[in-house]
Amino acid sequence: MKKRGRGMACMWYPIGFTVAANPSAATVKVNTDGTATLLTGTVETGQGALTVLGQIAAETLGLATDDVHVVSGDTDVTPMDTGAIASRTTYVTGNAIVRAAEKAREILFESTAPLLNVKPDQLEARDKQIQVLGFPSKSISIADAVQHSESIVGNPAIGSATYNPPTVEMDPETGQGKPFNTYVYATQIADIEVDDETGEVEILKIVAVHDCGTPINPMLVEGQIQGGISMGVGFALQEEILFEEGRQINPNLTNYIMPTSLDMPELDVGLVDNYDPTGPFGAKGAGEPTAVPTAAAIMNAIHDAVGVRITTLPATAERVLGAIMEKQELEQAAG
Amino acid sequence: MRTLDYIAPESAAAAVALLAEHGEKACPLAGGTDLVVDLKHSPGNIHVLVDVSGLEEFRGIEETDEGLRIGSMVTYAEIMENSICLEKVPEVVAASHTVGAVQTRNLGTIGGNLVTCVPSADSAPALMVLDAEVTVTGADGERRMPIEEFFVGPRKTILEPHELLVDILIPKKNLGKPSSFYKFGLRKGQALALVNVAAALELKSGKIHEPRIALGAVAPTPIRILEAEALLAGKKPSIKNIEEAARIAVTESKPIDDFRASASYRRQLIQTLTQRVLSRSLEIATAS
Amino acid sequence: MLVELKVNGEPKSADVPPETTLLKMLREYLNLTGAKLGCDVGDCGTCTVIVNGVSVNSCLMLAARANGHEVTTIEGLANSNELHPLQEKFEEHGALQCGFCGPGMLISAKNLLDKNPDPTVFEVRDALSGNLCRCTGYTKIIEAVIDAGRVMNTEQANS
Amino acid sequence: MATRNKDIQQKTEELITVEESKAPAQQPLAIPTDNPVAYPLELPQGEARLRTPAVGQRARRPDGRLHGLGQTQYIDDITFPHMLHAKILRSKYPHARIVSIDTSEAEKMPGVMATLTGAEIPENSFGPTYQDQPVLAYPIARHCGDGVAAVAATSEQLATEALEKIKVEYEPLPAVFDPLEALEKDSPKVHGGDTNIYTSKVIKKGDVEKALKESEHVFHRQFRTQMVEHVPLEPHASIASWDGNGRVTLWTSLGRITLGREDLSRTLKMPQSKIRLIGTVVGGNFGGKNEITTEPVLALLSKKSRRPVKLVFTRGDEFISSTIRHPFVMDYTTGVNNDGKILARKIRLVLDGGSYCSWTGTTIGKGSILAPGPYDIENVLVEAFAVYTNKTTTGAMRGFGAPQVCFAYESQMDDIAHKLGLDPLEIRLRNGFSENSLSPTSQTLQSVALKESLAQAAERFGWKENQA
Repeated sequence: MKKRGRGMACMWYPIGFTVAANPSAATVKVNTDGTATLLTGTVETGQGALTVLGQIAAETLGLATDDVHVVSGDTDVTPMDTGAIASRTTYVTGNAIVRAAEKAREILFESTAPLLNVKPDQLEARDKQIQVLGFPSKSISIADAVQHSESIVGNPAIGSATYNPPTVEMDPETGQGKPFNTYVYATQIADIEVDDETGEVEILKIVAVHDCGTPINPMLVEGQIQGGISMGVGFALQEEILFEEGRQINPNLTNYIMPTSLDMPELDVGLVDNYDPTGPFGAKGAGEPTAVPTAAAIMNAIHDAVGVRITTLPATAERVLGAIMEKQELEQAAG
Repeated sequence: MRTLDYIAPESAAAAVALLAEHGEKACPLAGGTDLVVDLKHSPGNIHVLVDVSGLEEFRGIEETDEGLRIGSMVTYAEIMENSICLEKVPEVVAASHTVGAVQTRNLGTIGGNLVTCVPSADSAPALMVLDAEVTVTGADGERRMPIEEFFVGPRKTILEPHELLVDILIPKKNLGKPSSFYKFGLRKGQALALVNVAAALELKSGKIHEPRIALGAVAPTPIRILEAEALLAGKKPSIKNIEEAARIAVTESKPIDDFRASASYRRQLIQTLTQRVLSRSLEIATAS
Repeated sequence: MLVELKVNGEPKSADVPPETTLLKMLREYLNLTGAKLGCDVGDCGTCTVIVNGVSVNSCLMLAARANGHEVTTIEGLANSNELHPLQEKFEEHGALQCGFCGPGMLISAKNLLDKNPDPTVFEVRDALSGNLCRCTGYTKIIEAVIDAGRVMNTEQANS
Repeated sequence: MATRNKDIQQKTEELITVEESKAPAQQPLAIPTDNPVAYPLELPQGEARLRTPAVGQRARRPDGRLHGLGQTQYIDDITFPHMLHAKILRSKYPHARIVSIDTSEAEKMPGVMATLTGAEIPENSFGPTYQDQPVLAYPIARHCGDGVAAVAATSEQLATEALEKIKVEYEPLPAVFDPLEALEKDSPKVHGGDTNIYTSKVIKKGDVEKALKESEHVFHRQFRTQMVEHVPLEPHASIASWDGNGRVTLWTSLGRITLGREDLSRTLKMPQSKIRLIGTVVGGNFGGKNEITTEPVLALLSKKSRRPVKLVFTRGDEFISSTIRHPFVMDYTTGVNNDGKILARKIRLVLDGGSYCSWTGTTIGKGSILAPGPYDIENVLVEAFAVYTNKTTTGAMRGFGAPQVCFAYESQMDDIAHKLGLDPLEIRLRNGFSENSLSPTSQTLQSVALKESLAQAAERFGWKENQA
């Protein structure tokens, strides 16, 4: 018979390396037509990082996403970056980009302030214009500003900067310290059915609500969450590399069972409204944490459905049925 | 992949002649979804592929006076889309649907699946409970036999190296016979069967008539559970009977113990799923 | 042996060893690298192409078997003026992340919509179950396929 | 111009003919003779990319268009004239001393252009924390995924056949596979010495033993997790090519090229200025492509053969020789009061580190710090150990230990709620972090949104409405 169950799990997750330095550098160049080029040493590994980094550069310069071209992944061309790891790209590389773009922007402020008869700190870059704070009708287009700065003033709008999250060494005896600069939080809830005669678990739905600070691009954050959950589902129910005397016995996609489209449930994804003042425009990160609470939520739902606690992953149908039968035997023994 | 010769003969007779000529070195190629994988990864002495997938003699689905004939080179996708199959042998369609994924079903053929003869061949149990027969052609002419006799051992059929499977015939009296198929795999998409189970039966005056139970992936070949069928035949359906039949299915099976599942778990599945397909077949029989 | 195909509407041929798979022929002899090699045994679906109207894993099909057939690869979905509705919708939904499963996924989706332009979510899941994706959880892919089906229906109704 | 191109093409073809006569098994070189692919050039990519402010927009990713057109170039889509294909022979045993390697038979095969063994690598070690991993194992192989020798040949098939001709004499050594057995005193030692523990971590706050004694309920359970593979759809791939200035360029699926260049500089003993890494679009990473794998091997094979050399992992290589997720054995003891308030959590983690350290440092760090869960707990003790075993190397994978400990701490939270008759949501809200909570390392936490995520998830799910 099929038994319905629901389970929740929450989690916290840090951004960047544990104490260790993990800097990023960035260079932003604003072109004379008001477009810009961003150089980053990170690599696009599918998350949409380059799109997000372009959005961060654009935002700092008051440009639209499409105005910024992102150049990445060439050690001859692009600056140092610790890389696409540890959910650090939006936060660490993003912070470096904000700082680099601010330097380029500062050049524009300084060059154009005299034209607008204000001081540089009275200016902002917005809607593709350099404009006076509180008086936006007094403005100059970014294209004109760059043109002026480069051709008249002789100061091209280029900025380079680095960022490394500040941490505090952990005490070797007690581990006390500040290993990360910031963390994200999340909750996932699973709605499942367990067939109590075969042990098969069917996931009907997973609700996932994640905090990533400001979502720079909500569509891409959703994609990270949905993908992370599929990894969590595999971790929970199916996936395991098996060994015999140190040799893998299922090193192929026939026998290493990862979720197909038929194995994934409906997903309902939400984002918490949050802002981290230490991140670029309040952003933190979204890559890894999405895969963290899924298995726990599913195990709690199994417990809710059939009253057994799975203590070893993955919760294959065989393992779940074994636990159900063990429980029945204990109950019978207890009379 | 090793060096191969590829020949696409014009007729079944030409294919048989080629196979006879090359002997053990030759192998017929159907959908290739299993064979090409084997050729890539395992050493062997096959060097000539005789492509029989396009041969007219092995194609087509049609209802004849004898029953429903399915050509051996009919793909799973073709079975799933065929209106006669959908109406007359829905559980063969259901079993076809559980094979691999769309791409596999578009290439893979029902005959190829039977000839490869892995214990977990998904279509076999669904065909066996309908008393399907197979026709074989070879250098010595044609012969026909019940499908059970076709399977000899794991990856071994009755076929001589020069022989080919022509078609599968489901007898007329069993078209539309209440039946049920269930495949249990480790996931929903592209699953390999831990257990395949099928049942078919009729109700006559409230008693079970001509019950059939077949299982796949639980023994060296797909098997019928004759003792359980005998137990049910002529009996009124009851939970007790069904449970007993399933118990016999467990005893008659010889499931393996491997990394996919333990033998004892497979036995539990056999018990549960045999009961389920029998109950489901009874429901259909009662409703019709 | 000489294998002649009609690929994306154009006649193509190559002299290939008989053991050459269709995937190898497309990638190495015809320079069509859209279809990918992900597992080489028909599990992952990154090599999916359409042969004579049905989708197949081109890593499991010998090129010789496709001789004389029509083959559609990912390179044949768009034309010089517009994207296929699936390509448009995959892009709009951000359906692909690393993109490696994309060519196969889009071909499987096309194979579905060509036969069933108004699929249910389950039908889409079933149609894509031979295409593994590790990035997306399939969610946005499924949304994009259903959305593209709608566009194709509207286009058909308007034409 | 057209004539010039034609000349070049003809010359290239002549070269190929020469090569083919030497090496009959070579693949015909792909020379584009036509442009069969049609696609639009100037279609816009949607309004969201054009709007300001840029942040918060559901902007389309420009690579999405190329993915959909099949135009994204992954490593395996790139070819160069005269490019060779490499394959790597892997250890026959999970733990063995390599007595000798004889590549001479392989080298005699027509079309085999270079071979390589560990002894030929200038600095045969790498790793992000400890440089304990050889590029090619020599003289000890520590798991079956260890490369032992490599071959570059004119085709993949030929390279694979050449591997079979390499004779390796092994002296099998005792091996250990279970992390708890590896902790035992008399277990075989994967890297010699007197212990398999290669890194450990302690997080200590308050007085756990005292608080556990004072708790009204104490819960204990052991949890275990399994080895998991990243399964990027694109297997690891690289191409290496040298130019006449002695510079080597690597096209690589590596997700961190700056540090990758440092690793290459170290293993090849070459200045970084002579090394260029180009990271193409990576077809899935998830942590598994954050470490060099075959790049130094390809650089050296390319140097020896003076040709570009490509290597794409088979799916099998991907499983056995790339890194995978650490299995954890986790003992959780938690003391709570009748009202569900957690007073103390004592945790012991044993990480199955596989054969080499790789990213275990980060995994044990994050795993330990996160292990108590996102809860206000005054008394915490986490002791974590990573041990070597003769299995696949465990490294970075999405979450660095967090999915493992979350499975344990959240399972136990529900055990506690169940026993005390509390709603799972309620016990989490009662103990969960708030703004300015102190973490297990006594860090003041900011921008904490745990309870907001709990509340919103419960609402979306209908948690309260659907009480059983």
